[in-house]
Amino acid sequence: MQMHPAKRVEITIEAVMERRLTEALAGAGVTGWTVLPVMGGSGRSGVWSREGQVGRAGGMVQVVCLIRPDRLDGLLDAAFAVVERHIGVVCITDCAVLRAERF
Amino acid sequence: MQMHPAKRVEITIEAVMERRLTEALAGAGVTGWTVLPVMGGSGRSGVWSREGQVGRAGGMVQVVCLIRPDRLDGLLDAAFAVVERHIGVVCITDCAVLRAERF
Amino acid sequence: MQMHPAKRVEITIEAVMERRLTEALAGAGVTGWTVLPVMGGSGRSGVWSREGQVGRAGGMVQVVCLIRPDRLDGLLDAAFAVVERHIGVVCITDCAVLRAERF
Amino acid sequence: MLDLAAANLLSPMVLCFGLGLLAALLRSDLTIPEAVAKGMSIYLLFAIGFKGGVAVAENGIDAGLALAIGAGVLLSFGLPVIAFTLLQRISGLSVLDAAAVAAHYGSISIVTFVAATSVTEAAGLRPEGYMVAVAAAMEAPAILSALWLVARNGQGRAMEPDLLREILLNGSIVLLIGSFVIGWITGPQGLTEISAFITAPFKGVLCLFLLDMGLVAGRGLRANRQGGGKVLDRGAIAFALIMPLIGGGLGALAGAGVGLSTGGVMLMATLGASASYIAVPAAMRVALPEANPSVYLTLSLGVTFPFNLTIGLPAYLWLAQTLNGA
Amino acid sequence: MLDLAAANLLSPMVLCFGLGLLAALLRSDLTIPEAVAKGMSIYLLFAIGFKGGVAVAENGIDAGLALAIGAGVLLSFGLPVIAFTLLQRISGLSVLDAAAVAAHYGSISIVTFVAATSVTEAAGLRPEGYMVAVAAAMEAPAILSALWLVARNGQGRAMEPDLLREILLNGSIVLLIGSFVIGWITGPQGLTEISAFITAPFKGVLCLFLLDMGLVAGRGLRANRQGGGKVLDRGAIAFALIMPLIGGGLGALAGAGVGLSTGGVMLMATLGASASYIAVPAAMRVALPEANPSVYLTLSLGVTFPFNLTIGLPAYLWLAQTLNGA
Amino acid sequence: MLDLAAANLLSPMVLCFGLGLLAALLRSDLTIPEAVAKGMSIYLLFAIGFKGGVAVAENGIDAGLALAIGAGVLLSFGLPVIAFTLLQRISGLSVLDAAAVAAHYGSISIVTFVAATSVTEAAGLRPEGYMVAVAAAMEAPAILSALWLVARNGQGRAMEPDLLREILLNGSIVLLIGSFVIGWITGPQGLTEISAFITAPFKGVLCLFLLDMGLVAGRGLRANRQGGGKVLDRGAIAFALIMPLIGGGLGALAGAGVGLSTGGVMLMATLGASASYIAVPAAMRVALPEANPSVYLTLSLGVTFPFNLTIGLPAYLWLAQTLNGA
Ligand SMILES: Nc1ncnc2c1ncn2[C@@H]1O[C@H](COP(=O)(O)O)[C@@H](O)[C@H]1O
Ligand SMILES: Nc1ncnc2c1ncn2[C@@H]1O[C@H](COP(=O)(O)O)[C@@H](O)[C@H]1O
Ligand SMILES: Nc1ncnc2c1ncn2[C@@H]1O[C@H](COP(=O)(O)O)[C@@H](O)[C@H]1O
Ligand code: NA
Ligand code: NA
Ligand code: NA
Repeated sequence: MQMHPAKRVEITIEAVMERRLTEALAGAGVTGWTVLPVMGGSGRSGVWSREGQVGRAGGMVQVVCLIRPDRLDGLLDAAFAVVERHIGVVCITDCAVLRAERF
Repeated sequence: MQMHPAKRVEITIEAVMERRLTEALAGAGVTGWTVLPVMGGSGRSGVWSREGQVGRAGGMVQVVCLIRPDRLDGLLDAAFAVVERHIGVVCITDCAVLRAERF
Repeated sequence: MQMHPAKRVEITIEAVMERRLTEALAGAGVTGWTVLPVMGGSGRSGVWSREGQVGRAGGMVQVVCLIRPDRLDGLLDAAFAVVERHIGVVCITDCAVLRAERF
Repeated sequence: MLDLAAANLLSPMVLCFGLGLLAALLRSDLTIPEAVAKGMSIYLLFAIGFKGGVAVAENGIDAGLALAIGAGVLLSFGLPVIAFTLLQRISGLSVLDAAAVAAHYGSISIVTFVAATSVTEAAGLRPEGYMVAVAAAMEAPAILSALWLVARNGQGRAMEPDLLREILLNGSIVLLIGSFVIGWITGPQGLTEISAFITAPFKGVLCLFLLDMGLVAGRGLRANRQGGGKVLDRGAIAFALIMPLIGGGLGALAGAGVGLSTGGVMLMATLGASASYIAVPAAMRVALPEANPSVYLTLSLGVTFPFNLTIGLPAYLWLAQTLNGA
Repeated sequence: MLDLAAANLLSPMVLCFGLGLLAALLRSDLTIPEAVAKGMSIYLLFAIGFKGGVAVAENGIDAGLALAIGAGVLLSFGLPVIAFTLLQRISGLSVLDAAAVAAHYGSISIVTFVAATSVTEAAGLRPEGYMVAVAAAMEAPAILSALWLVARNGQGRAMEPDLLREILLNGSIVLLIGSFVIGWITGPQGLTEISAFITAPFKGVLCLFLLDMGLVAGRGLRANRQGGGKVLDRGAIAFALIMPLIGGGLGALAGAGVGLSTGGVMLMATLGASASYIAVPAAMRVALPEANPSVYLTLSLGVTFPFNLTIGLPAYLWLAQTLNGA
Repeated sequence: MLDLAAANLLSPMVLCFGLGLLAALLRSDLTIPEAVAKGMSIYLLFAIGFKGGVAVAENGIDAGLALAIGAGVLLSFGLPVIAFTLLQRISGLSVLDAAAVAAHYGSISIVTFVAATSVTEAAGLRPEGYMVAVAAAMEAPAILSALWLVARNGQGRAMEPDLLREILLNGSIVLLIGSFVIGWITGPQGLTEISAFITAPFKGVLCLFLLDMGLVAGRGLRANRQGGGKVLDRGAIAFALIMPLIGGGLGALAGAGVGLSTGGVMLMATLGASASYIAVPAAMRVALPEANPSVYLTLSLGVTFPFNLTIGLPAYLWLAQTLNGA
């Protein structure tokens, strides 16, 4: 099966920032992403969990983008502008995708 | 700790297709997978979110399979037959696993 | 944008073991992780799904840790001690992160 | 009829739907959690099925049941053909999209049915209890009909055998028929036991549920508008306003034809007029994945559902009263 | 007794369970969202605990409470030993699996208890309000007993200190005891304030909850069948039908022995007869991860729960009436 | 007043909150699913808004509404300035943290308001129905006030235009105002239709909701303690006990000043005294992400909310009765 190199960018961010992030992505020409729910986590700002919703207004989400390698920088610049002042993490992995015409 | 090379295949697909996909995987001899819920996303067919459940009957899910590298092709063939006509994306990453006897 | 090499460790484990796992991680000096909900899956112990909650008391979760490469072994040792007797899988991927000071 | 319509427009039910619609169009972050919405719909289906069964236990069963189911099934098979033909004439939809839309209009919307029950009760009517069985029977045939339309237009493919089982045993059909049978078996005594749960709070739950429907419909309309509005041409929108009147009219005639009471005729009209927005979309995603969900969901949920809820229901009631000379 | 059994089989409660079972076995996609099911179980625990507390506030407390709790704890410690011995004789289960199953049967199923309350009330009995405290007290001892059985059979390991706290403070125990105490403190006046919430809709919620139990049990049975059915031998299934009768008999004797009313004896029998399917499985996953969950869940939820709900409850009621000469 | 306080402390509402708190502090795994908690809060908002609207429909509207809203908005703008000044004096919080906390205390907690309604009703008072509109109007101004405080202290930044829309149209404001308007339109007749849903079970739902609040507050306190307890100094905690009295006092004066009834004054005091824990935290995460959420959530939810629920509410009732000479 024909595979195409791509990048998988996983951005863990507060739920209140989700719309702002995806709007920034769209603004940078990124049109594909998937949002996963997050149940809890831990980081420099402490431990939290969705059920004891204190510490993260409305919890966090994970936004996953698969993207052509040459478009990575644009995506990261756009994402970083939103994430910068906020808590959360960004993780980039090399991957391969099927159906390259979609990315 | 002893690590073994493997592949991580992440298939984002409509929830109505989940059973069909996992049955195809099982048919191809793949016995291990994990299904993650998806809250929303964007792609060529537009933006959707689980709460405004219009646009994706019942939403989407992510099926993650860890598999021995030599079994990847069988998995992709089986998955592709199901995914082909449907919306969604497939992402393959190199990874390492503990406890290789499980894969 | 400046990226830093890191490891992404994804541990799929029974929900009843989540607290034990994260306590072990914290004990090993790992302070950052994200917990994702899992809807269902399949493995050597059979197929299960969150809605037909038979077979997995309370279901499973996925704990994702991003970590500096040199700290991977400590993390895996700590995680393995908890996971060992239990069902579940551990998957390690090379990745890159922004804002290295967080890891 | 204008009185009816005005009273309906100012009922808590319709106002709640309107609130949801408005909130979504204003981009408020008001949302009802998916699990809660699903819980409410389970409650509504269970309650309406159970009460239908109890009504049958009380009044006994007659040939009307079989006739009404027969008429409903025929409607469900037939309406998609009318819908498809109409769409081919007045809209620019492709064959696949038109067939998918047609499937929705042949099938039924159970929430519209529930709202209609509530309207008949407010009007002092007592529709036949077995109308919930008719509703369940009308869900699936339209899907087969639409697939046949696709095949006839040269784009068919083998229908997956599993899909038919999935459609016939989809959750809402099973719950509706199951609770209908339970209500029938336990009868008025069973109702006494649980009526504080299924009767008293019913209308309030329906209001909250319609609030959610409004939110969902509003978000759908907004997404559609953002998409440049090009997905739907005027013809398609006209269809979504005309087709319920056709379906409602044929439903009313069928209901009167098989001798239903005025309440029953009104419900039959509603079944004919309403368009599915849960069962059929799911089936379409499996059977006709290339058909565009925005098209059929916007028409069914964004146009026809609000139309039926606000203007349609009083119109069907008036029609039923007129036909039955009541 | 046959009348009782027949009436019970045709109650909305049992029929709803049956509907769930059937839907799952037919592979319908009917599901109740996890959050809704958990919400309903919180509601049921809260309501039953609160009402138990109010009953104690009304009738005062006597030596019966301490005696009943003592008897319950003894049962919970003792039943696993009987269960384990029986399993070793009639089934091919390994030591670990047998011990894990034994833990379930020494502990209790709170839903079975709730259903039993509903049966006692229908029979016009007024069981002691403190039976909910007895139920809470019986959840945990069986787990310790089972771990001791494992240790005695040479497969023991140190019990994690945290596990004991987790078991004793698990959500359902805390909620049951907590609402019991709140009901006790606020008494009948507190009940007046919230009875429209916890009394009137109770039975209806129980019906929907049992629908979900049926779905879950049915899916478990199906998964088990798919797995080749080899997981469970006939001996194990026979155990799941015999053990509730043993536990129910001993429970009834213990209840009568400590002087409970007929309703109380019936509930005590139910506690003895029922098998845990939430608290104990979770504890087993932590303490005995090698034990196979399919085994204990299928027996407890797939066999014993339906048995108790349909045949067991009327039998225990009859037993209680016979023992108490009522 | 001591009687009032004692009765309040032993109400099911407060005891349920206490149970949740205790369960969380004991690290029980008792949790209420997020979706269910959100569902309950939607129910409470809908019910209270609707009933407020019906009350206005019954009693007509007068200048009081505009005056009360005006007074509320002024309070919401003004209280953050007092809170900020106080915090700067008695606590070691940074400017950003102090401003974020101040925003919470200028705004309101709708659950405290709901609990207060329940207390006024128990006291036989009938507060003005439009107090729910006042509550909604008081949510947002405090946020602007706090952002202005930040700017004045040299740490300001441009306020995102979208944020204002988000705040003004946040789900709870829209639902509260929306259901208020619906209740107003449909009036007593609408209430009759759905009162079995929104009136009868109201208090029971509030109890379960407060159980969840207790759980959440308790977990927050525990997390705070684990974090070494260093996040909050004594001054900050003293603030969280003094500020509600200041806000409550000013609220009561404002309420009496604009001529509200005793019940209305009590509710106005509660609005002044209570601190937001949903809308404002969300806005702060967007506008002042560097402010520490543990600080404002612990103070608002962990200290002020329990204080108001237990001691504050009876105190504000007493104050209202004293001021209005009732
Ligand atoms: N090293 C990490 N690995 C995975 N997730 C992390 C990590 N650090 C932070 N997170 C996630 O990001 C959230 C905020 O982290 P922080 O900004 O460090 O407080 C945490 O609650 C986690 O969900
Ligand atoms: N580039 C991408 N990265 C991540 N997820 C994607 C991407 N493209 C599509 N998806 C997911 O797949 C769904 C369907 O995409 P599509 O088939 O392009 O409409 C979207 O709603 C997303 O959840
Ligand atoms: N190869 C795999 N790929 C992804 N997830 C797996 C795999 N094997 C097991 N799992 C997950 O781990 C759970 C327990 O697996 P097991 O221990 O094999 O029974 C499964 O239910 C899956 O959620
Ligand atoms: Na129709
Ligand atoms: Na037992
Ligand atoms: Na305030």
